[in-house]
Amino acid sequence: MDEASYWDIPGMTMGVSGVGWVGQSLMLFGSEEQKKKYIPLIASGEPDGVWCTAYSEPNAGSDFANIQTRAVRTDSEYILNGQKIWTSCAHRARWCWLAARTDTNVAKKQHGISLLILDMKSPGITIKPIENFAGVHIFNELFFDNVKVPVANLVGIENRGWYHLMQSLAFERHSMAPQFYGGARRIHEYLVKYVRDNRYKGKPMSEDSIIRHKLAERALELETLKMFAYEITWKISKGIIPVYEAARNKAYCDLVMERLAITGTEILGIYSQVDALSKWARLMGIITRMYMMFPGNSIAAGTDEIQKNIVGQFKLGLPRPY
Amino acid sequence: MDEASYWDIPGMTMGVSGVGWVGQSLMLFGSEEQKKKYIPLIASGEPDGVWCTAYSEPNAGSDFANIQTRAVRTDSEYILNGQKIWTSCAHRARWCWLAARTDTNVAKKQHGISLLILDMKSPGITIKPIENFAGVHIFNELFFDNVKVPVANLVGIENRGWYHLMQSLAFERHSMAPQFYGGARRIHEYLVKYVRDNRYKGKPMSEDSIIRHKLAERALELETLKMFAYEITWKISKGIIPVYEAARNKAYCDLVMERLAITGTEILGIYSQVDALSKWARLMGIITRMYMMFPGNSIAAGTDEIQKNIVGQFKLGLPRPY
Amino acid sequence: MDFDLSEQQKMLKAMAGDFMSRECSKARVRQLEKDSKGYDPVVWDKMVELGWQGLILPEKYGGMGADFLDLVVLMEEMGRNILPGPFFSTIGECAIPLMTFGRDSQKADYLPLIASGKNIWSLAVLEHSGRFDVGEIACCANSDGKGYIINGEKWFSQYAHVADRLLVICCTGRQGEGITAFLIDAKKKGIKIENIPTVAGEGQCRIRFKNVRASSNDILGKRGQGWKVVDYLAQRALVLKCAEVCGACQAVLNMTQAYAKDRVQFDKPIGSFMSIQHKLVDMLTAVEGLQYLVYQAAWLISAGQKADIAVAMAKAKANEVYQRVCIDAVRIHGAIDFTMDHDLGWYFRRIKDAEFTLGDTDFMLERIAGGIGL
Amino acid sequence: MDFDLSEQQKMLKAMAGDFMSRECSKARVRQLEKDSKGYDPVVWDKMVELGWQGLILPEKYGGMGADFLDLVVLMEEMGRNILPGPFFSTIGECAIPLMTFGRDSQKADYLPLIASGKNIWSLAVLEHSGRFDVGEIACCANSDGKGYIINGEKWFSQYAHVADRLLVICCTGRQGEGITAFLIDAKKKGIKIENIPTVAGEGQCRIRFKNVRASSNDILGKRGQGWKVVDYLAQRALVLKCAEVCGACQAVLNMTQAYAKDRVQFDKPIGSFMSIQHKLVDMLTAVEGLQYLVYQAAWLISAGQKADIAVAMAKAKANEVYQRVCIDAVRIHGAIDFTMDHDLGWYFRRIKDAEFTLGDTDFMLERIAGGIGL
Repeated sequence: MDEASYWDIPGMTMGVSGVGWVGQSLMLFGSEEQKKKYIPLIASGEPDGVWCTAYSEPNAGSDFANIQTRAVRTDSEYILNGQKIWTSCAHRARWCWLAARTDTNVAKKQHGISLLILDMKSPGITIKPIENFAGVHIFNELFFDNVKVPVANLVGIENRGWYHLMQSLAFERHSMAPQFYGGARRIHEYLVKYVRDNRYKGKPMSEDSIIRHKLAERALELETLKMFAYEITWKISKGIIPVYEAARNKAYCDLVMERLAITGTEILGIYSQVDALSKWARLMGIITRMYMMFPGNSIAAGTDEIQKNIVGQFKLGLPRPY
Repeated sequence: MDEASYWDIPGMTMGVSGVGWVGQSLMLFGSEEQKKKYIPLIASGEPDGVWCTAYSEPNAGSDFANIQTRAVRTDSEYILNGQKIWTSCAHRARWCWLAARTDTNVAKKQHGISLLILDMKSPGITIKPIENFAGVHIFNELFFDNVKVPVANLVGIENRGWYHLMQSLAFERHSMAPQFYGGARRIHEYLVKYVRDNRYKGKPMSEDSIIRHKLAERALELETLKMFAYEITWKISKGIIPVYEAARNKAYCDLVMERLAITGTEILGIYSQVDALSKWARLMGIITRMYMMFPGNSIAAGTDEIQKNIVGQFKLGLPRPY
Repeated sequence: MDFDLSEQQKMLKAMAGDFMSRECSKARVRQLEKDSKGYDPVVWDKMVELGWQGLILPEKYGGMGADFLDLVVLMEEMGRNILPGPFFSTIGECAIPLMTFGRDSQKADYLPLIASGKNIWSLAVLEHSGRFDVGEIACCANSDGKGYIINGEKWFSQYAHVADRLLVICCTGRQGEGITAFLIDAKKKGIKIENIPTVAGEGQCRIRFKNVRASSNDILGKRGQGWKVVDYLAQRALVLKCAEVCGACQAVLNMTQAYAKDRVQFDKPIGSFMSIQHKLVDMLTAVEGLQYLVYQAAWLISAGQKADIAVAMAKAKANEVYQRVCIDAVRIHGAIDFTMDHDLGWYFRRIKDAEFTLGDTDFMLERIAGGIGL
Repeated sequence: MDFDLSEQQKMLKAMAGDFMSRECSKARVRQLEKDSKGYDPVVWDKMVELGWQGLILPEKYGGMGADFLDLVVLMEEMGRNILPGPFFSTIGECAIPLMTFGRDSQKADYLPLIASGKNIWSLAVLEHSGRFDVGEIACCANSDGKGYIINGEKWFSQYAHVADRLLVICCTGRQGEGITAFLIDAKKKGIKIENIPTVAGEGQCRIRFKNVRASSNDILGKRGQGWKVVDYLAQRALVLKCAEVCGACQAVLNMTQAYAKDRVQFDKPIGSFMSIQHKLVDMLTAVEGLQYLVYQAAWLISAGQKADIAVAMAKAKANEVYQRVCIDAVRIHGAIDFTMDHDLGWYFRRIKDAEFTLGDTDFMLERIAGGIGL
């Protein structure tokens, strides 16, 4: 993941669902048929192995258990109605990893949620693109109008989807630090090269001690992120189940990305606001794009507040703060 | 206040109770006798005009309404029992501005509190000094064992002390920004002089761009603090009652002091940890003392959290967050 | 210094707020971002009717003779609503130095056309490096006895593509030396202007000069004293830019505050979570601090006092606060903001343009350092 | 690199924790802060029984031949409990370079005395400026044919007042040049040692040398190569100092976490207020990050790999984290901490000593900048 992001393999940062968590989740709680059908496709890297993930809804963001999309079971299928939002890459995906409500008559809203595999070619799905404010299309709204999902596409146990989701989200979060680290390291290297190649006030920018220290601080943060990423990998390899580490890493990634994006724009100066696709864009527009994206990226997969609540409760043993 | 702190008039930062809020509060809700007796003493600057203020108790810090010190009324006096903590300057004060509980049978804990003037020469008062971790004695614990307070020393209305206290606290907070600003400005000027007078790597430290920028940033923060301080003064002079401004200023003061203290130690280097009274202390130990004191100072008169809650509720109209 | 606006300023502020919410909807701003002109001539003409282009110009040249502080109040409102267009470049960057350094004939020629909205101006100072520094000026004006011949490039000139006139900063000696300011007809032979696409689409341009002729009558101020002109205009234009940023920050704070009250998660408005509430309080403190620093700088300029350090402080603060407030606003909004359509994006996209206008934070900190005796 | 301790290291850690909580109560630390020696000879001797002074010394010199990583684990525990004394200066700053640069005769003379706890050492490198930089070395050792004569001053040498031997860094050429390391008997004629009172009372000293004689046998390593010795010892001593800081930070975090669970305000434990909880989470993230960077640097050194950048990163991080964690801890504790008696003060008072040991943050950032190709 680290290396793939460093080399910016297309789709790594967007369509990661399949490799990142669907495959791992299916291995853990998918049926034998599901494993046989989907895992080889994911591993192949074919278009038929591309997944999107649909959790968020307009009223279920951080308060994720509040999802309202309904899947009503008939004999052989679920009838799906409702709306999802912020679904990355839905316009490219063949399959969708979807959380829906299969029971409304429940004591706690965490109950009655199921995890379904949705064929994106099913009739009744409308995909509406959302452009972010840098003008880039990654996210989508999804509308379901009586979409049929075979019962065989239920993953795990009906109405117990919440617990499967928590595991799946953990896989998602575990993959985040190595991936961010790889991408950020490359951007950092570009910036180092940039300040060596560009001059200001008659000397290379790399001799300016303010710039030197900023880039040194960013390097230090990247190194810390690397250690966090490796720690999780190491723990998983030892059979230790990470509890709070992914949430910690997610919040730390946000910090690293914010600072790197800001330092990048400060180094590029006024060129940092030149359109990323313009012939005059510097460093291929990568800094401009990063700056426009980082605050939004930090919200994908849970806000900072949510991550810190997880760490506070599960690692520090503090009471729930909300 | 600004100028008095700048020139470090002895006692300004410790025994400010009298000038800072007792006088102003007495003018607003003291009896005629109280005004005649105490205000001239405060104005004179005599030792008999020195006040301390006793609000905090071991279980009533931020949750200030939780005070337990009891004042039971007899015909002509209150009998005082209980304990106060963090009382600045109690060992020097002639009078104490004290909050005590006069009624325990109340619906809300804000009710049943009264404001009393305590003669520090009364029998039954024990003062126990608290040394802070820089070894400086400013704070005290106070113990009351059947201390008698004449009923004439009640300030304002019995059991309605909470409302008087809120006003008094506002005066305290209003005086804070000008006072901190003055002191911090002087320290900043010392640091500017220090980096001009000291050399490192063969040139004056003042030519190091990292140091230049740090001191420029501190100057910018001080200027912002100055505007905040003047704004409150201006509002009061126009008859506008500040609502959230003092709380905002208090929180901002903390930030300014923290950064200035840190920058100061970074400039002094290893000398910043030399004992402030040692012959080798630089800048008269002022930076060392400031560094040892600032985190504790930031707690006096309400933690950052409390200040921000006040601003959030009274200025931004947000719901109470606790 | 007074901490309040005059009655007249309050009226101007209310009127401006009204006008902009009526004439300059976000849908319209969005169109303009993609528009080749980058501004709305109809709105521009309506502003003329309100007297805004001439607000601080002397009455004898068709202006209203108002105070610099009034213009600051107006810019703050423009920033609050985002009004794309050449107002800042025309008035802030060009009319102001014209008023001070222009000869009577220059003022008579140009100021009435500005006041009546007929002429748009653009300041051409930055070059390929994009850095605001006298040492970067390589665009040269060589004297050939009969006049000057200008050759070189200027970058990031705002609204040059729709400008009638340019204020061009050239060197008449070696690079960075003998700086002279020229008033040049933007349609002159040898001038080529191209749009530089930016994230906010604010009409930044590259201008190329190839053997463009100018006469000594076209010089603003004195030959070799051009950087004085730049320094003078920069101080005033920076205060106006800061006021614009200040308005923008207030708008961002207000919409985030409203959102935090409305948005419910875990059965509570998110504004009741302490960390969110405190973030909003930090935003408020930052924005109020910025506002006072901007007003202080404006007031010093208006009173004719030394203002360079106060201006540098206001700009350094504006750079920091604008970015911080926008980032935190996006975070508090959660994913909602993350679209072209949401208002927050308008403000976010303009951070870096404002930050690098007439000097970045390091430039300002250096100036402050000088000002405190370092 | 492994993210876990070996079984042996876990045992050492547990034993050290036990020992320190038994032998080194906070009341005792408080006495020692005011004690003229600044350490407890009884505890020092008990440490000898546990083999700590000789932990990483070779067995042939009376040591235990353990790995550098083991020493790192031990230092972390010492930092957690605060153990004032000359362990760091003796082992970290002096024994380590002796092991590497010492001739056999020097090792045979000095290492057994260190392992047995009989000799205390102090590094004398800083001078009046207090800056860790080769250019600051002005204390000179002039050769007169028969040997060397040392004149000059050294500042902030830890525990020099109780030391038997000094490792003195002198210049044998002009200031900052021809640096040579000497092993000097601390009781020698011409040496005057005074205590520098500090906020943590950690036995920092000023040493004055007046015509102190040394022979070429007293040189550690080669003449003129003394800064190599300093650089070598600095890398290792820095890792040990960072480990000590890391232990201290964990202790501060733990006591603050416990306090936030216990302390009730507004009828709730304060740890349930989101802003306090998140501050604690930030502290945790900072401390865990520090720990991994320290272990990485230790591991690289232990594996004989290039470690200078990793060490600089660990130290820069330690400086930042120690200060941040302590400040936030004080704030969360509220006024409670604000006393000489409270444990938090022990850690707070030591921040700046650690920060300026063998290079401040700017020094480390410069080294990192060099390491990333700037």
